[in-house]
Amino acid sequence: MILDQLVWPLTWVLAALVLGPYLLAVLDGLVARSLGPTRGPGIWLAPLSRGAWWLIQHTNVTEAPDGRAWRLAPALYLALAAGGLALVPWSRTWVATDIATSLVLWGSIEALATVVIFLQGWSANTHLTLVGAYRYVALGLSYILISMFVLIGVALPAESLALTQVITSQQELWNVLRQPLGLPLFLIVGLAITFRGPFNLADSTDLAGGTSADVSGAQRLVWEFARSAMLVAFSGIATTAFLGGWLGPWLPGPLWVAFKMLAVLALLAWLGPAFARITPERCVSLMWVVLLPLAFVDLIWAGVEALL
Amino acid sequence: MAVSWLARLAARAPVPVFPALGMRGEEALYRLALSPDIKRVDSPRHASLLLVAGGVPPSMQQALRRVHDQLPAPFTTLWYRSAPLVELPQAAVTTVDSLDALPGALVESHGRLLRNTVGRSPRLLPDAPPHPWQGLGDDGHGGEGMMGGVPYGRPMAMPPTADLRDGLALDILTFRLGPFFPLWPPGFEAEVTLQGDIIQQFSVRSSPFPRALAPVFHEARERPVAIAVLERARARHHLQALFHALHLAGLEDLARHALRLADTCPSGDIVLLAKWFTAFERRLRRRGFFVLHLPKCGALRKKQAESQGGFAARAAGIERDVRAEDDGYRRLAFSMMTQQAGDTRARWRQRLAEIAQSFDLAARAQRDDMHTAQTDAVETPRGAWHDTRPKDTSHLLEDLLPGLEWGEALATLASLELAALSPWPREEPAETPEEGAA
Amino acid sequence: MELLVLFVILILSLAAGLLLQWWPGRHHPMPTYPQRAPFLGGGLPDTHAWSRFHVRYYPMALLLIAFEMEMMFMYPWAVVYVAQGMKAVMEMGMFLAILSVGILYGWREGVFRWQ
Amino acid sequence: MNFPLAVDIAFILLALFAVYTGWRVFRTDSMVRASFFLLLSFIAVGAIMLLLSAMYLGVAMFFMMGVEMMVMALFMVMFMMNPAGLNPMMMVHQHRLAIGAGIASFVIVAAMALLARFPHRPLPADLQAVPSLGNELLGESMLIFESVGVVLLATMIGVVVLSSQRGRYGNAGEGSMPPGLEPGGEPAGMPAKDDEEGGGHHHCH
Repeated sequence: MILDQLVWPLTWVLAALVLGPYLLAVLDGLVARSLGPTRGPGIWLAPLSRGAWWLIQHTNVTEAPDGRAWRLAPALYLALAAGGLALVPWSRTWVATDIATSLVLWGSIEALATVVIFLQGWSANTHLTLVGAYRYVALGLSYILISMFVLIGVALPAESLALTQVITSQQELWNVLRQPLGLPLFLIVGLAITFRGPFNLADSTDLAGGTSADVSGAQRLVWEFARSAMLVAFSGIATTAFLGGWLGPWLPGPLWVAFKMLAVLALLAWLGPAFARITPERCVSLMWVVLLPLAFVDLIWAGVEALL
Repeated sequence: MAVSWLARLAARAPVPVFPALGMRGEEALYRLALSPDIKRVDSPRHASLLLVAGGVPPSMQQALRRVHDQLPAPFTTLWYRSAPLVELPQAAVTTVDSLDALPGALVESHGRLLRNTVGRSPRLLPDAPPHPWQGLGDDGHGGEGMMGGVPYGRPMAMPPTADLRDGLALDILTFRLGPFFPLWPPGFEAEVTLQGDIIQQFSVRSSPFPRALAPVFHEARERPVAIAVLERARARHHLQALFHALHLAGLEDLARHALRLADTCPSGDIVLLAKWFTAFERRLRRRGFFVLHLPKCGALRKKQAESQGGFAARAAGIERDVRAEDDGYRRLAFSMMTQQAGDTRARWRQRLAEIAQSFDLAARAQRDDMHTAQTDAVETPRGAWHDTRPKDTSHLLEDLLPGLEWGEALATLASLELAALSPWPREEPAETPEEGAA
Repeated sequence: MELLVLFVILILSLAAGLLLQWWPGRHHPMPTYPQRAPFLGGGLPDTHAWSRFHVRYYPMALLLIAFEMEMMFMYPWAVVYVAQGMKAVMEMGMFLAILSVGILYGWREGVFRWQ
Repeated sequence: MNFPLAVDIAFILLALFAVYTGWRVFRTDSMVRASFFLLLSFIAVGAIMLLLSAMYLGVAMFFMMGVEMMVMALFMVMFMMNPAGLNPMMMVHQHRLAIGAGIASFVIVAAMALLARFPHRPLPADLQAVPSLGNELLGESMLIFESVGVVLLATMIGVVVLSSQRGRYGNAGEGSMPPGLEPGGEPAGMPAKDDEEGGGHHHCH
């Protein structure tokens, strides 16, 4: 029983935690290649060689950092990503953490991610990282509401807050079609929680790397790894909430989940670098004034659809 | 054994290079940006190579030492057309004088650095905190009371008298940024006071290095030159500036694209270039460079715009362009374009429109082999060059940037060209020497 | 059991994250003070970066707290929505309308701009 | 939950962790650390709630406290002296009173927990906590629920009125200039006007 309920779920969640970010890095490499020439050691080896270099480089220390919080922040971000991955159902029975409120638990992971990203920038006690940290909080506090609305939208037809129920409610029609606004809005949340592309307010170029500006070596490795892992966890939740999770013909459920997650990751890897970084002020306005009302509309749509 | 295996793997990654640009170091930067083996980074913490490109004046050598010491071990240095700091050991120094050899030299240094331990750059500055603090104060922290003293070697931030925006007097952060801050013009150093992420005060401590133009602009002051060559050089200049703005906006692939266009400018087929540029501009718009990234602030006042001249003045609605008075251009039916707003976004709209106009003029001038008529003045990308070259105008920032958010301020800075013009032309690569030597 | 699995996963990944940071650098010497100074492109700061940081979006943060408090009611509501039918629609419609007024008001007063 | 012993151990550990982090809130010098220690304490309490099968309340605790402690940290840093604790300082005032009040309230609450007779009503095995909470919101507690909506609206408006410097007509300070020290002179107590208008940089928003 221990094997069944503890060791086996642990194995596959941790495997996804390791493999997922690697595949995302490969996808990022493919996108970069499609946008311009890249050389180096080839698509499959490039993430590993980058990681190896980070392991060799010494970790930086600043003058008077909050040392423990600074080292904890990347590890906590990784732990949050792992927690998110544990919620993803791979099939009706393959669920590491199948609790009645897993949908809300994912929401709280999003909220705590903001805290952790802030902590990373704050703890270094340097100027550029500090600005990056505060800037990210503006984004983190804005996208959380959109995420809540969109996820409540998928809970309506499921009549439950458990992600497994959300999937079974999509037997007839996936939520991506049933609630057409939901997935696009949720993808924006995904870019925001991992501060990629247009929402890269934390580690942006105008701050010479933002919260990472004074971070080097192994700490940077864990940070970037956690950032990718968080996107993998996000893609798992997006798959569950909108793409019908394990549902699909011919293939076994877990394979479907993996394919759909890869598709979401590929879409996000392509969307990320496609847009210019938004200014923080415009970002907050966009989130509250444009996207939040759209999330309202999505919820109303979902409500009407669920009653019909 | 395990370590060497790791090192061999790491040596295959793109080389992370932090460029510290001295005088006339930009060309090295542009070359790096286009090289697929190199990864240019904005923070020395992310680099294993310090590339010093161009001459560093003695007054900035201390700052260079500070940047040098901020690279985490292991790292080494490479000097492109620059004299290495004397205290560096020979093993940690590679000098390169040829642009074409630069990427290869960087890759080689990186590989050597990871393979063996010799050649690692040592620390140059003494290992001492900025102020003595240990053992001072009540708790040995270097502090006195809540806010006093120099805990951990630095004083604490203190509130100013008043806030510019909403009257809340919270702490300000004052620091000097530059001259090797990669998102600023090379050589530019300023004292910045931030409150939150809003700039409260901005004072220039050292102006950016003078910017060298293509030789054709200097020739145009002496004798009539082919309009096609002049306009190609102008477009190239603006495209290289666009590279910086796009890097700032996080659009790396478009930034490289702008550089590639710039490299094709001197000799490429002009009709094709114009077509590529139109497509490029459309992509810029579609990918949110204007709508998402460029702020609608940083507007120059009338007087400032006049003193700045060039595209910045035209973006502010001032119709002034030496080309309009030139008979050569008149025969090409040159028409001046202006924008009204005069802010950062308008400036980029203006510059992009001027690039397109340059391609158009160059295409027609090339067909009819037109030359400029007047030699007493030339419109450079930086502004009109009558009797004197356009001067450094970085002091404008002291008025322009306070009140702006950090990212908006940097975007505004990138939309302006403030450096003086260098009295010497840029050394051109081998493709176009015949116009220069004729 | 589910919670135990979640707990073990959290602990393991946290430990892995910490170990991966500590292990490669366990023999590295402490960096020198010049290296530890904040990166400012060769410039130096006057003070520590830690300060009473003027958060320019503070009204938005306060607005969010009020809003989020309301949102927490919506999760249980969502579960019984289909079962309760029109009653749930009406109630939540009212609730959301009240909230939208708050946001509209905040927007009109420029809360989402940098102060 | 079929490991009563394991649940008991987890409960004790989490309770100790909650108390320890709660104590650290007052022992640390950094406002950010204090906020996030409090967050950890709340997370431990939320985890205890999960152990007690209050699935929604526990998770909601993580969620709410995550956001709220973040905002609290922002404001603590904004308004406290020495926010990062670079100089050592004392986070508590009125020690004796605080210690007395702390001990007294702990004793009272502990006594209540130990001595009060809680009603013994075993829950039906098939009770689903979240739907019953939802039904409650749409049933008897509907009036409370709706009035909470109005109260929160009042909160939101109050927040905006009190904290937003800029109104819909521009800066709140505008139009309310104090009179000048001499007739026609500079308004008293106001900063020089040119940093308000210089360069037109305020027109961008």
